[in-house]
Amino acid sequence: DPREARFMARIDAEERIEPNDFMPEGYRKTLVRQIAQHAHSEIIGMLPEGNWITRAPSLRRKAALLAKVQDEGGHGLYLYCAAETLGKSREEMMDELVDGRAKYSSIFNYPTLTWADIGMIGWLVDGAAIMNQIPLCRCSFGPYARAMIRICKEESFHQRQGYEQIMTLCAGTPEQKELAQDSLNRWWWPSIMMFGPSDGDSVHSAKSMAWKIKRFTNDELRQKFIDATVPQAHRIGLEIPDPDLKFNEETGHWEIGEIDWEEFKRVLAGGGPCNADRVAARKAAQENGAWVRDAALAYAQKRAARESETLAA
Amino acid sequence: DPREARFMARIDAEERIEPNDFMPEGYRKTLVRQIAQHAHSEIIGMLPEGNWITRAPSLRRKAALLAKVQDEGGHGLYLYCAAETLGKSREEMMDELVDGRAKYSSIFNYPTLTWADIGMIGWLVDGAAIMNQIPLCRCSFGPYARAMIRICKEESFHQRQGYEQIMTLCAGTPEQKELAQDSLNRWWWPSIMMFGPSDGDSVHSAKSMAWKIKRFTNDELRQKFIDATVPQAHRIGLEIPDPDLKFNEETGHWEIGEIDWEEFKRVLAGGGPCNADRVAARKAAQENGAWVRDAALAYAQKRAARESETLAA
Amino acid sequence: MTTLTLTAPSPHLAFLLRLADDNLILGHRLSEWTGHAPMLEEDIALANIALDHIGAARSLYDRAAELHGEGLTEDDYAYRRDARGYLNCLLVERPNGDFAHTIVRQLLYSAFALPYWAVLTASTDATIAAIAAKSEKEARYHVRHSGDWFLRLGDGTDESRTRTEAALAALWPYTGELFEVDATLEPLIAEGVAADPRSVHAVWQQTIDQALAATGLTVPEVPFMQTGGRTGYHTEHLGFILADLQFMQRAYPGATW
Amino acid sequence: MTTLTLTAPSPHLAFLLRLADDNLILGHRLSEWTGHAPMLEEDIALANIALDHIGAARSLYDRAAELHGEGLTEDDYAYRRDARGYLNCLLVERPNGDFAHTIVRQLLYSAFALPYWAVLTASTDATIAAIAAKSEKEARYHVRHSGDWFLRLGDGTDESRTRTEAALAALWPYTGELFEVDATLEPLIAEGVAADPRSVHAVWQQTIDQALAATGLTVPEVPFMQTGGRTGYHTEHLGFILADLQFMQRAYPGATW
Repeated sequence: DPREARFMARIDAEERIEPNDFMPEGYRKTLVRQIAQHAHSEIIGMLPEGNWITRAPSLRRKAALLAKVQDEGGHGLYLYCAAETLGKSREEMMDELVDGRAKYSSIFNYPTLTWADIGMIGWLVDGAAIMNQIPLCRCSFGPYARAMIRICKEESFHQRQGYEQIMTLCAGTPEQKELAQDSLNRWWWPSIMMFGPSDGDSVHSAKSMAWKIKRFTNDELRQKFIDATVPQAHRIGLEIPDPDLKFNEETGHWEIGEIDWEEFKRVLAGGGPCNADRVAARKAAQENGAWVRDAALAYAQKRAARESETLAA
Repeated sequence: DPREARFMARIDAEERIEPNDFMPEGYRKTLVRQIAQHAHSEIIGMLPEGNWITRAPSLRRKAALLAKVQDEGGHGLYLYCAAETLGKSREEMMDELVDGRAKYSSIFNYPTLTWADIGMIGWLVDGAAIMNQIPLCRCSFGPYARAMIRICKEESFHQRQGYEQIMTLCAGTPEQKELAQDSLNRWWWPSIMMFGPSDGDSVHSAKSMAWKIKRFTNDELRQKFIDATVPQAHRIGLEIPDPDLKFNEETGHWEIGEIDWEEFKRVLAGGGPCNADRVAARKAAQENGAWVRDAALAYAQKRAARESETLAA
Repeated sequence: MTTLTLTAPSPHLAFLLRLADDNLILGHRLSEWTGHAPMLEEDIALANIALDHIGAARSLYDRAAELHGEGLTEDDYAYRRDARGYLNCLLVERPNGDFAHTIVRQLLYSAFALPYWAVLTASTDATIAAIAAKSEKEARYHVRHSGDWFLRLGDGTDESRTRTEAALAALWPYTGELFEVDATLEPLIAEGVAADPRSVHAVWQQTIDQALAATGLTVPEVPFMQTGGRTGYHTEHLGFILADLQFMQRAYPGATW
Repeated sequence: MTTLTLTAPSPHLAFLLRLADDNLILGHRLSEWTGHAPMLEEDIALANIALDHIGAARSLYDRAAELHGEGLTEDDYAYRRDARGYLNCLLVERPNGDFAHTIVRQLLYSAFALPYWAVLTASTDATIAAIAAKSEKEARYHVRHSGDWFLRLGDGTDESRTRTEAALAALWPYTGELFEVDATLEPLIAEGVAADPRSVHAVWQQTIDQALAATGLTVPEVPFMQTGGRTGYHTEHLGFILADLQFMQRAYPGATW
């Protein structure tokens, strides 16, 4: 197919593909799946953090958390829009999310049990997300790349804010320090797993790299994250919950112990602590909000009908 | 009507009227109304106290409060049964309660804003209720009188328990003492109003006295309550929120200031702080529980049908 | 660090707390929607409005702390007062209910707040005047947002209309309190620190009447208005709000977050 | 009086707290129904069962305090630990949901508790043995009550059956944890202080199978069991329970009620 060849030539030349351009069906499908998953992750990601909005320990932190969760809603919105340019409606994507067909980042299937988890999500989860997302700013698909530029800016603010919150805990009372360490113990490994399976086991990687949707392998990104994060933990006196962690002087990298891939698979397959609660919460929002969306639609239709009557008169 | 004459002769002779005995329609109606109102008051009364079950300040108090509210449910049950002996079904009474046709004691339209209100309800509200209810143990209608004997025993325990809770607050920290005084300030006048309008303005009183449903007038009972309660307040260092309160050495009674009958009428007419919330809570319980009652009925019918099949086989 | 009891706060302090508590509690209620709204746009919009309210509350608490002395901070007011010490009007603590309840509550409150902030821009307390100037702009958006939704719901489907009507009937009794003047407010109005809420009643009524007229709904018949919040006499809902709101500060007193 | 953190509690203490926390939290959940149940008889019955659970929790906390020394009381355990210090199984903290959820949760737990209390009557800790003897009798009623309702709901209307099935599916993943044995429990089982929960699994299964068989419902297919409560790794629901439960002790620390 000459069109495919031209498409690949454009990719190789680092040109951006736009919605109305020709693209192979596989490219479109891969992108829709990835962008929708990414959007879903933002939406589901509102829940564990939203869980502490009403209980934030100071007004300053409450406002910051609310603003952060709001930003996530905004990211979800851009991303759904980007996916819609590829011909899939938001409603369809939402349906797939609540009936369990669509995936989202497994990290959000862990519960926020203490206030420290809010800082920890900012520091680790947003930190890991950024590692994934910065290269996506150069993604070959235009709308996705542009959404990513805006998102990355905000995520990086969230990440710094999260680290600052954990720093505050570490500089606080012994109880606060304990909250921080306990939270790191619970979130460290799930964050490491956010980068997905090792390169050898990754299903979609090779194609995505060729299409310049992806720029780095899972393991490369994971290592970047570890190298950035371990020194941050040490700086504020936190211990990484990994007895095998060691610094390799030769490579200049931190090397971690064995990842529990069984846990990864279990959470991905629906067996995480919060999978059921997360989907149930979104489902309830969808169902309880149906009459509102219906009303908005009915009103818009009535209004349009009235306007055309006026024009006709 | 000779039957009415015989009925009145029995009343005058202090005989008990039983459900299958002849009784004038007015007597039946008065009793059904009064017993149903009384039952509704127990059921609605579960709500303001139930409001603090999950927040009681110690396990001992939590258990005591839960047991108390449970007792109130029990009282409601006896009373609905007593009313049913007069030919009105519980379902009908419940419907009248949730659609606003039936009345219940206005005192439960005030909110429980602090833990002290729980003790205050025990001390004042149950105290006032007992004043009303002790004479009802000698009510001319047998099932009501018998229900009252059991209820009075429990109410009197609740009243002592409530006073003891307030005593504990008064012997506690300055904040606790303040909670107690604040609560008394809010509940004193509503408790005084529990005895209903002054004798001159009371609609049903004369007939009820003749039928020996009532034994004392509203004002007589109110005075008994005041005389019992004022010294109890003083004993634990609480001030009655009535600048006109004074002891009359001649009569040996405590005399109170003007009762705000406008407030009484407003709350009775639905304008109290919690009327709408109380009825809404009961309505929600009725509606949300409908499928459960339907299931129980369907199961009972299936089971009966199976048994008769077995018998037939 | 225990519960903060303000015995006879000065009228100026009480006025600041009334305004601040209105904003904090309404912001708190709105924030409960985050992640659960009927559509993503509303997750964002309601969070946005919540942030405006919480922001106004913070500035007002700050001013209260400054006036109060004793080294208190905004968090002392929010996290250490029990329900009886909160001075918000009852309207803002009513539960979110369905989306219609939330929208109607917001319209009823914001239609009052917008003109009230406007007159407060002339407060002799320069800090209040400055907060009012900022909040007035925000309130304009709040009125537009809730007014637009009021129209959609009131003139949408049969169901949305029924729900909107029910919300109006349930919340209307809490509107009287917005315009009450008591002994706390009187001297402040005279001094020009506070504004007389009755002076904005006509504007409020006009906003509401216009919204109603556009949908064909009418002012519900409500024989009694509720009151009490301004003196700490609340509904039973506030206590549960505070149990969540204050948990961390209560469980870990004296810590900095 | 701040948050109580138990660093490495002894196995004996941890075991007492696990049992006590199960009972407190389940009692708390049941108590939420009071005044809101589907019929008056159930307001009374659920309050009754809640009282049994809270009573058992109090006796167990008492024993914990005795063992712990340091002058602690039952209330210190209930009111001063944060969520990470609570050791109840996840099943009991699941929300009440509809009545079917509450009944299924109760049946799943009580069908375990009944035989487990029975073997604990032989505990070498005489206080545990005494509590177990009393609680066993109570649990017999709990199994009967929830079993009867399970039958009515499972074999009642289409709606009640659907709801019962949904409740079973939602709660089944939390049953695995009831039978877990870990390093805390092992030495205590050896000493005879605790009993091995696995030893009552067959009886539990039989109770559930009988209940299911009577309704024609089946064990839901659940690929994964949940765990965590015994080491303080809870669901997000517990924190909200504690915010209410602990409000008064947190807001007025050190007071006697």
